[in-house]
Amino acid sequence: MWTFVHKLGSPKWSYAICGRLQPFFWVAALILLPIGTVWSLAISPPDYQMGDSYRIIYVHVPSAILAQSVFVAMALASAVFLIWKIKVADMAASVMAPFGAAMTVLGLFSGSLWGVPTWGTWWTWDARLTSMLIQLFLYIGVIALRGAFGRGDQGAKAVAVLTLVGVVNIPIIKYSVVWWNTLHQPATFSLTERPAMPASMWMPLLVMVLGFYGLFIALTLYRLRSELIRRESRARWVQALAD
Amino acid sequence: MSANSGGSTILRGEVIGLWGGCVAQVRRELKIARRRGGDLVNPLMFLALVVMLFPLGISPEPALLASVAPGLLWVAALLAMLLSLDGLFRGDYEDGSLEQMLLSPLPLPVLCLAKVFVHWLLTGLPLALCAPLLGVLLALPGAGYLALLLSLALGTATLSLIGAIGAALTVGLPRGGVLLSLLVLPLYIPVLIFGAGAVKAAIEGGMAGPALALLGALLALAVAAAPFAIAGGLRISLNG
Amino acid sequence: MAFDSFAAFLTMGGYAKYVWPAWGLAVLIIVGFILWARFERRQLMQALTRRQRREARPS
Amino acid sequence: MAVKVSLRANRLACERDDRWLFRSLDLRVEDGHILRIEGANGSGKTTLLKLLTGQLPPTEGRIEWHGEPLAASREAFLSQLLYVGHAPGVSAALTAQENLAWAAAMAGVRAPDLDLERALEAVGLAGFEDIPARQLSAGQQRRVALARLELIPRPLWILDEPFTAIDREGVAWLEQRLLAHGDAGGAVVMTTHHTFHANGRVDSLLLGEAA
Repeated sequence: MWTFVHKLGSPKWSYAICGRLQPFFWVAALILLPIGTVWSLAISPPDYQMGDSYRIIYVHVPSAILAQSVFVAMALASAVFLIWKIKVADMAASVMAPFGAAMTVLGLFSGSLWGVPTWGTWWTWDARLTSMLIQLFLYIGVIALRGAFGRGDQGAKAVAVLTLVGVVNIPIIKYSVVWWNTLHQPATFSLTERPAMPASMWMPLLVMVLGFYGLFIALTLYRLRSELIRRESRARWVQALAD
Repeated sequence: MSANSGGSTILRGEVIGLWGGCVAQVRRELKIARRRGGDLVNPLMFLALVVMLFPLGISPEPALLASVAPGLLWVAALLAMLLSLDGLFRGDYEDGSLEQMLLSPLPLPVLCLAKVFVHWLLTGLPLALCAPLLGVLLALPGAGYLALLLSLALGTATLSLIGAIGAALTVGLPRGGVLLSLLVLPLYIPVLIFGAGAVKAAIEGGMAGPALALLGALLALAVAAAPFAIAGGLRISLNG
Repeated sequence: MAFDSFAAFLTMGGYAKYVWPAWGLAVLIIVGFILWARFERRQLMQALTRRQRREARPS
Repeated sequence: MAVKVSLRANRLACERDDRWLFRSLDLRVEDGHILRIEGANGSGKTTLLKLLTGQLPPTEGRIEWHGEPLAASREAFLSQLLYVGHAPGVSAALTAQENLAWAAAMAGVRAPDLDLERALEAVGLAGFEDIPARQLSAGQQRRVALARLELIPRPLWILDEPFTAIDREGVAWLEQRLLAHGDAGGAVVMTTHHTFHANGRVDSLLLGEAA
């Protein structure tokens, strides 16, 4: 077990493993995302209440889910890095952050667009949008802290601690925002907390969510390999790649 | 210099233990704060100035001010706390005292807790005591004063603890101040929500109890977990 | 099929100006990230080969 | 008499920011040893001290304190260690005596006022007890830090550049003090470019030959 963990931690091995896993996730993403797109935009029936505007949820929900999952994945990688001192875990966390931030922006943007026909306003302090906005600032904080330290072991550890502090706080923030929301505007009509969807609506949603996950993993593996090349550029196996 | 060539030291090495170490730490922080003076007054001045700006910027109408007063006082107090954080570890980092703390046989998280306690005592508690006075300027309804005092006293302690994590992580950075706000403010949101919520609930004739209890729960969690994160942050900032 | 014609598909039941920008940004982000990742890799490999050539030739 | 100091490093290697500072370094510090670590700037002297004080885990190899891994015997180790770093650890707002009292408390030992005064007297700061450190010169601040050597009983001293900023008289005193500590059965590890008069008494370790 021990040797396995460290073998996984070795850059050369990680590079090879990422290379081997990568195609599966690219294929999954590139099949699922087009199918999901066509299905959700053109095939699934319009909502009886919201008409075709509800088709935004096929972007909003996957990005919202990813926005949270990516942070949790970053926190897991940070914990692995701090506990076992495996540098590849830190590289993975660093590579995930921009994608997570982009997903949060997409979630905010699509939620805001959906708000116009539904609430008649671009922005509403609904619990989900508010906590997503806070989530965006958590991502920005993590990215900014890494930028301030530059590349190096010290910055990596600092970012890992911040990520873990952040992930502990996310449920508390969520709970407090929901508490605040019910205090100020009871029973808003939320984009996702809706009565059960028919299968014709949630099936494409599932496909989209899986497609986003596939894309996230594929991109992470791809960029992790780039990061490995960058940090190990003096190693012999990297030199051999360039030939 | 006299030559103590025997190679022996003056003390026999009577151990003072953890409590003695904490007392020494608290006394040191109090002395430093007293000599510097400004640290105690500046957050209060900031709070008073910010509170003064709002009637000028919004409207002096009492009804309007009263409705925004709880949130306003809380936001201003939170920013005052944030401003005071930047220097929390900076002096000790620069003069090498932090290094001595790290190499003490006493547990670092406890020493950090003692330091943060003094920060709260000299920043959070005075803010909580002065906020009711400023509440008068904002026409805060009478039912809100006690809740304001209690929520600030409880909440600022949590703010000190969370903020110290950010201060510990950024103490080695040349311009850590702005970054510190970016890291810490999102984490402050629950405290703000429950703190302002408690005052609002008290004013609207409801119970401030639940919100205060939640603030207490946050504080308990922060006291239990934050010292370890602060200690970890300091170790990273000093040793890489 | 939820729509009778391609034109109906484009108007999205009157919600075109909300649905399409949301999807547009999604596509932009996905394509953008893929292109960025590839660009980043190409830059890295170029820097690597350039350095190898530099160090291979003793100056 | 029981052995007081036994610090061993086996095949120590340290990598910082993807660069090897040193590899397979062996080191032994025991009672009576005075070890001087030399090396060019950036050769990893301070980092080696951080490894030896348990502040940083080594990338490879192990450090043992009385046969136990350093990480496992942290508290026992730190209660035998006196460390004076590059920065003196003297707060400008506190007086010389207050600084020393706090340092003793951080070391976990009780220090009555009379003993603090005696320690300050020993480093030539008699009469400066109540002067805030900000009014002391850099050399005097340094002496306040070095007064810890007089005050706090610890067998192992680890000192980062102890000879900086002190005058010739102070250097002579410190040299005597270090040798006396070694003769009394203590051990000293320090980074310095200073050459001792009694050079045969001091072991040297040169870092950064490989680089």
